[in-house]
Amino acid sequence: MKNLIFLIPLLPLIGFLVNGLGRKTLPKGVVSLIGCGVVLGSFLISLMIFLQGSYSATPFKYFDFINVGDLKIPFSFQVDQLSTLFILIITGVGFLIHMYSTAYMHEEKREHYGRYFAYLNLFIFSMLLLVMGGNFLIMFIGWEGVGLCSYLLIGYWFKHIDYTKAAKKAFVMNRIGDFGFLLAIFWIVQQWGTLSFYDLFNAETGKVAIMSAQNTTAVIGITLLLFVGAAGKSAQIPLYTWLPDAMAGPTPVSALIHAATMVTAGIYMIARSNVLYNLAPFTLTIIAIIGAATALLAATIALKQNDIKKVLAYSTVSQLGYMFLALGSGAYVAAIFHVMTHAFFKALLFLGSGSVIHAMSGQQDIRFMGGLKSKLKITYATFVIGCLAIAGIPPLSGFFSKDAVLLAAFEHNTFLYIVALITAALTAFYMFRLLFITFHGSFRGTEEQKHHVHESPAAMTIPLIVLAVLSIVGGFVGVPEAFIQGGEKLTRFLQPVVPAFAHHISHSTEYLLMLVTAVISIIAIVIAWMRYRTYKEEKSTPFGKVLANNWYVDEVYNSAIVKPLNKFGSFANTYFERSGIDALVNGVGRMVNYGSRQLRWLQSGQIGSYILLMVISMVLLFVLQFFLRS
Amino acid sequence: MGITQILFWILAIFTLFSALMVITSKNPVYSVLWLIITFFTISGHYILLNAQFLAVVNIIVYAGAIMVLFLFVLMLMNLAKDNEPQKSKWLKLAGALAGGSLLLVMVAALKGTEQQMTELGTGNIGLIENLGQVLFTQYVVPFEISSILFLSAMVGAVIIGKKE
Amino acid sequence: MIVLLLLLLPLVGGLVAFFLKEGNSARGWSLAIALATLAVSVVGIIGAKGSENLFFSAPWMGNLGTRFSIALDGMSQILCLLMAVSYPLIFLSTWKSNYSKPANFFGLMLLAQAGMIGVFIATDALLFYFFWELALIPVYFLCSGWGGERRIPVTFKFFIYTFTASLLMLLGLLYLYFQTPDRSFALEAFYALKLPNETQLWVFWLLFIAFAVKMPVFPFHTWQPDTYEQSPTAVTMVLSGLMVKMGVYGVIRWVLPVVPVASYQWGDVVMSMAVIGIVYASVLAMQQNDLKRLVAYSSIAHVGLMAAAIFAETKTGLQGVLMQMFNHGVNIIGLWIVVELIERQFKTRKLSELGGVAQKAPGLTILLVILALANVSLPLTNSFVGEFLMFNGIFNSTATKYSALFSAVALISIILSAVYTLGMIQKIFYGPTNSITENTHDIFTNERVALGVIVLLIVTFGVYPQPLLNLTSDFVDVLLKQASVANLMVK
Amino acid sequence: MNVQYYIFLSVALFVIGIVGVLTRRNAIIVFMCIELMLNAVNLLLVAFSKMHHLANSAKDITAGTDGQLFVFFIMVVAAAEVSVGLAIIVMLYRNTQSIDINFLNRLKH
Amino acid sequence: MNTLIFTALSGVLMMFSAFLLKSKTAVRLLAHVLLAAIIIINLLELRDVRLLNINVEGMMQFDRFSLLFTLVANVCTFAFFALSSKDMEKVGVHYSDYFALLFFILSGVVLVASFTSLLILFLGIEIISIPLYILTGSDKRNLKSNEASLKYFLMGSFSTGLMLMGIALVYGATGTFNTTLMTSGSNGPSVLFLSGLLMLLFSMSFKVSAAPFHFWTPDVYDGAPTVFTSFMATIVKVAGFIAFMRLFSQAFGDIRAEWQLLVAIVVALTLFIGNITAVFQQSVKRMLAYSSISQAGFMMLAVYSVSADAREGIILYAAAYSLATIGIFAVLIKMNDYSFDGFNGFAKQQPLVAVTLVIFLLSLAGIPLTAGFLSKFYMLKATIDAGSMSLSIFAVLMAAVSAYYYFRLIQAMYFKDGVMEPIEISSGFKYTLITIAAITVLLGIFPGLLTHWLYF
Repeated sequence: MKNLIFLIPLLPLIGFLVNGLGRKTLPKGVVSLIGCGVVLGSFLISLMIFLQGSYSATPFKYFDFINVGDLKIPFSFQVDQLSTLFILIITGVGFLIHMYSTAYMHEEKREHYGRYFAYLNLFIFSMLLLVMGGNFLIMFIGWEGVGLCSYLLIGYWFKHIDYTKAAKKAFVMNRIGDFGFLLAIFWIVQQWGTLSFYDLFNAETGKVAIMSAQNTTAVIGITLLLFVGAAGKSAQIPLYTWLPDAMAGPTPVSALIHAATMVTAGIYMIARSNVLYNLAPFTLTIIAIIGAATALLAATIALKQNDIKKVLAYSTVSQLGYMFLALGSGAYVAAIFHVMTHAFFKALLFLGSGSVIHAMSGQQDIRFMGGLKSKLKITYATFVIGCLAIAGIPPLSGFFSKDAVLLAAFEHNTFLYIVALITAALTAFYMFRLLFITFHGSFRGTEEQKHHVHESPAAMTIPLIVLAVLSIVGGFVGVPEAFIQGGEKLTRFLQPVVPAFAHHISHSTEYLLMLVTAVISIIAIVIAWMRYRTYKEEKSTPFGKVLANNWYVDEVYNSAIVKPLNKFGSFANTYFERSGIDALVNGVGRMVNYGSRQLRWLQSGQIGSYILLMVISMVLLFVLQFFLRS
Repeated sequence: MGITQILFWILAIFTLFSALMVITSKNPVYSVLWLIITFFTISGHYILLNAQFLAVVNIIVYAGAIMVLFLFVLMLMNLAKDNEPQKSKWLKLAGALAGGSLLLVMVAALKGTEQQMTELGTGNIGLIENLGQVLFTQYVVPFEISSILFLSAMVGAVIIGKKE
Repeated sequence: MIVLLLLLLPLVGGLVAFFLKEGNSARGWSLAIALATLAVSVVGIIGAKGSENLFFSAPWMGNLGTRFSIALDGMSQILCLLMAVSYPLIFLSTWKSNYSKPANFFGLMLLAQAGMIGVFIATDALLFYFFWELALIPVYFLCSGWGGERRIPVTFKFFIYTFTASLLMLLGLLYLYFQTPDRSFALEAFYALKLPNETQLWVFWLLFIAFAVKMPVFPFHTWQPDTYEQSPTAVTMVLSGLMVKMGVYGVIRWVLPVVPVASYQWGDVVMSMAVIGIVYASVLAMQQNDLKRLVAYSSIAHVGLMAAAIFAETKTGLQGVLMQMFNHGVNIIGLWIVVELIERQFKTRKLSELGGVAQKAPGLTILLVILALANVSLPLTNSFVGEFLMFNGIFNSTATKYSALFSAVALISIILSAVYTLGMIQKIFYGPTNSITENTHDIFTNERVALGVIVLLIVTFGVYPQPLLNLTSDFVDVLLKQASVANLMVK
Repeated sequence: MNVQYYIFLSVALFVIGIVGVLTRRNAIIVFMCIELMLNAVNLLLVAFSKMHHLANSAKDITAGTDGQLFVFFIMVVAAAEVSVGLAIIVMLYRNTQSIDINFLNRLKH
Repeated sequence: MNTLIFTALSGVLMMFSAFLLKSKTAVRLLAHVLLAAIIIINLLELRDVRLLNINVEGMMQFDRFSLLFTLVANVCTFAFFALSSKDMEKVGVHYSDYFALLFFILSGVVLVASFTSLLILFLGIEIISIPLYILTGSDKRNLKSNEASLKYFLMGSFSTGLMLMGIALVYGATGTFNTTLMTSGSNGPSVLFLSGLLMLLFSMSFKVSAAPFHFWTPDVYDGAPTVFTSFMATIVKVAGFIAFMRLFSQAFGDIRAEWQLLVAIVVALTLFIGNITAVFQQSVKRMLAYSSISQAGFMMLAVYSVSADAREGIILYAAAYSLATIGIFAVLIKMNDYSFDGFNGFAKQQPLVAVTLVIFLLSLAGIPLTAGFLSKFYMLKATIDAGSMSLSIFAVLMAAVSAYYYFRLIQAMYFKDGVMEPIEISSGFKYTLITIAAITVLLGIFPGLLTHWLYF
């Protein structure tokens, strides 16, 4: 068992090493075989574990990672229901995307192809570390690891300097989050002397679990700092701006990292430490607010985007906001549920868009697409499913997860619920806007694009289909009790790790809420249908302009943080360093030189003056000796 | 106020006066002459302190030999004129002031010695035989050593003086 | 005996090297000596645990109360290991760069090594001072003999600066010597001292200044970037990778345990200096266009962290420092190797003039990226462990009231370091090639080997740091017991 | 009579010598002033020797002799010095036709 | 005593050697032989083997300290002969007489190193000074030499006047010239005694060129023929210090508190003026003159803190400083251009000599592993022991300044590239230099080699 678990992250690591070292020599076929094979392998293993249902609350310790004094941090994995779920998502979706990539990236030069898959495997490895880690430090290792991989993959086409800039931005933003995460870790060490989830959170002996005091400074501080980390990783206000830029990477990467898996790490982390968060209602409130705000903001921005991937990116941010709203409302399961469904349909949408871009030979601007539904049948069909799912149309997966979130929000705070509801409407609207502009109407691309347009190869369509199916059925694991006896399978599944959300409203209200959601979404879709059935140039309103430039947030950051920092830096470099400190140091030397030049005049060469000086000093010394000394 | 005391005062006044003349008189030759007079008065003091031998030696060596040597040199350079270049009076003033203050300080310091001061005695240790006794018994080593001094001075004079 | 051998090998080897006529023989000889030293030190650390081999003591200098006594304890071991590992790497990586008068060059290099090893193993104050200067002089000659065009004034400033400081240190040691009951310079005698607090308060600075300049801590750092910029890269490696450690070592060995109360009292001052320095240096690093200066400033930032962690006086912190001394040495040497490569190929260090190297030299790129990741202390690289421990030590320090503040401010550096390090990579390697970089060739075998070894070390100790930590664990316990006097008194 | 007078007298002479050294430019005169200083010292020594003789003649009949002998040695040395000094001055005069010490400023700073 | 006699006799011998020996080589050889003999005799005397005994009536005391110092002085002189005696020929025609004078000076050195009577001190100092006046002026055609000699003479005899005044006052206070018998009265030292002490302090400071009585030094050292400057700046100067120490430890040791402040002031001034002024010099010769002042400041620390350490230290210092300075001067004499730039590219032309020069300079700068460091170290040790941390800190800072100008020369030799016209250097010269350098390093590691003679 122990070694089997160890195999899960080990396989992708091997894949990384093999592909990385052999990227020049191995033929593409082998590379893709290894790249996909290892992921499939770990998927199967995790599936086996899942089916056996053999979880262990206590972590498996492999070796002492850090063992200094009373700070003992083993290198340990913890595979319980929560992590298993994530492992399945990561390896499963990951495998599909690997497979997709083999076709999507086939034009790449051999060594770059190898490099790509190496990175991808490395990412899977780090992500698995993140979710399997038995303590905060191992989690942090994976945490930074995925950050690194996203950096590498965003900057994969390093010839384009802008892409590498976007990559750098992503890494730095993540680093800001990690800043908080690390501080939280140190604080935890200070408070409880251990980082192991088990020692902290298990119900019987967990140092945190047995605490009763709520809202103590330490707890609030730690939870907030952890949330800073989560916000960085999961692109929440104020640290979300890197995610849209991250679309510079290849589309499968966006699908895997920036939609399905990495960005949900924050949710995982908070869910993982729910025991801690339950002690800090204050923090939860803040999380809820920020989540809702992010959801709304991103949704508004998504309304006016014309880059197909940008739209999806912002919708991702918005959906992540949803998840945090759920967390903030204390509905951890709902959040995880939404992570899962979102992983399906957002991956689907991204891959779909990838297929479109592939067909349009690199064109990403939807204004130059249109009328593709006849040409790309499968893509179109799956894309529609994805849109319906994300719009929350019953009975697709999105409906159930989103509903769970809204329900929690409603019970937690009505205002937040309304915000979420508006967001839902906006989501439905911009998604279908995207759909109609892209696939309906008439073709607006260039001629040779027109000829070139074709359905993608099987390697790309199969994942689409699989994901489409998942997007449809994925929601059934969380069908609420209200519908069928013995629903809420997910909740029960996660029970040992994540407490269920205590509903205290009648089923009737629950039905009502669902109805409202569904109706609103449908209305939004209809509006979109009327507006974008046939493409016409959007007239730009000033407000629209603001949205199109995503509220000028980047500009604000730039002039509020980056510029001043550089100003200060260049000032320090040119003035403070040179003519400040260094001048002081050199000043001493200059002083000596100056003194030397002055003292030389004593040496006038005149015997008279010499003797005069001697006599004077004699007099002075006499006076000192006889009249000044006590 | 015994006779010695009166003589002392007279001699002292003479000494100081002539010494001052040494440093003030424009013409170098005059200064030499004044210096000789000073030496004579000092010899007078020696006699008062009945150090007769030293008195004689002083006159022979200093007034006789050394000063004559000085005189010769001066004549040889025929500097016997009044228009010898003078230091700027500021420098002179400064020198005088420095010296004066030194005098002031030393006197001020030394007059504190009054209480433990003893009277001068008489006695004939100044006579040549007594001095000779000690000189050639206890002080024979320094005496010999001074011969080294003379040798080196001689060699030096030769090195410097001899024309090449 | 082994410890003596460790000292004599480079010393004798260096002296011999002066008499080797032509370049390659000098190169080969010094590389051989370096490898031999490596072998000896490995034996000394693994082979001879606690045996008599690790101590040597003999009388010298008659009645001065000093003995020629040297010893290898945990800290010395890890530092000697660093010395021994670095030198072969340095020689290997600079194999292709041909220096005028190679015999003198390599002779001086080895002498410097001897001096530094001496510093790390001396357990007698006067002996320590001897080696301290002995290490300085060869480096001075190396810098101003083989450096850039502004080398003479720059190196001279460096020399005078450090020399002055070290003289003050000498006075401090001398003063302590007079406080010892039996007038001795022995380390134990110093540790046995129980000085009155007010004395400690000023003696502390006499000692500390020298080390502060060497490290360098914030206000005393201005000599460093210029010197690094001007000296030949091989020497820069010695300066930044190894010589810097002399300062850190000095504080741990000769300040913290000797004047504990003062170290406790001044802890806040020093830590704030260090912490300010960390942020300051990082911000300046972001501004640099010259590759060498950039690395120099980043090094200042890293060392500042060590200084802060020392005065946190926690076990984790100190173990982190000791480990980080090793890691930082290895990593920064790696960085300098890359700088050397770039400078030799493109004849420029200006970031603005470079770009697109990655397309031409993927091997170099990958290696540098790994080094850079170590420089931003990414997990699973060696420096992550060290810095994690140090930050943790600072945060959980009981020696200062402002531990949380200090660690938070210091932690900003992980953001800034990401900014400038990735910026550097981006400017050098990414984007399109230009006239300078278009016909780049990838790295040669010797450099590949050197960097490969370094990367291996980085990853190994990043994944499994425990060996290094075990090496110094006992030492730190002893040290803390010695310094713990401070913790009894209230601030 | 009191030795104090002699102390003051010789100190006065000594200082006069110093002042002479300070105020004159002619090397020979300066040298003469130095001789004056030496004589002041001699005078003082003799005075002291008498004083000590009176103080100690009881136990040692030759007490105080050493002072006078010292004077003797001073004269010896002075003579030697004069011979050398004048030689130097003459040499300088040969080369520069002047013995004005104000012109001795080739060496400075 | 034996040493003294033989030194004086060999002086006389050299005087007449001019008539006996025609060739200068023979004269030089004779000088070397005589000096060697003196050294041997000195050694014997140090090991208490006396060829003849003379009753000095307690006016001198040939203890280990004095004898060891005499030995050091003689050995240094030997090094000086070996390196520079050939260059004396250039100075003037009276080759043998120079040697004679040097020997006379040496006998003077013996006197001041072993006096117990102020009379001997006085005679010794005069025996040292008068020949020096002459040697300074020995380059008769050279106006600078003349000027230096007259300056030295006038100011020297002025300081002699001061010293005599001091002696007289001290005599007045104590009634004796014997330094060992001097005891300040029951109720503290009398004013007479103190003012005498001050006068002596001034004049001795003058002899060792300590500020503010140092003014003659740069001019005289600069003007004198370089050969003799080398001798003056080393052996004579340290002899002055031995005299200084002897006087103040024997006669005034028990009232240290009275004068330590003044000495401290003098030390500080000397260090300050010497070092700071040296920084700006452009001529190496003049720089060395100032450096000799600054080194004097350090040696004064021994006077400040009269103690066993100080005695060991001053001996070591004498050796270290003299050897190093003699070595540098010996090379300087060979140079045609005394300015710093004159040394540009020296290392390329004379690598071996350059290395020895570096060692000497490091020793002067007080870098470890050279005798210079240890001697400075002893001084600081003694000072801190005497309880003046501040003074030692000041001294140390000044030492750092001194490194500045010493290293300027190193830079010129090694790092500045210029074309200097070749200078001829015999292999014998080289080997002597190397030997001296070796001794410098050896003493830097095992000072016991020298200091233990004080005790066993």
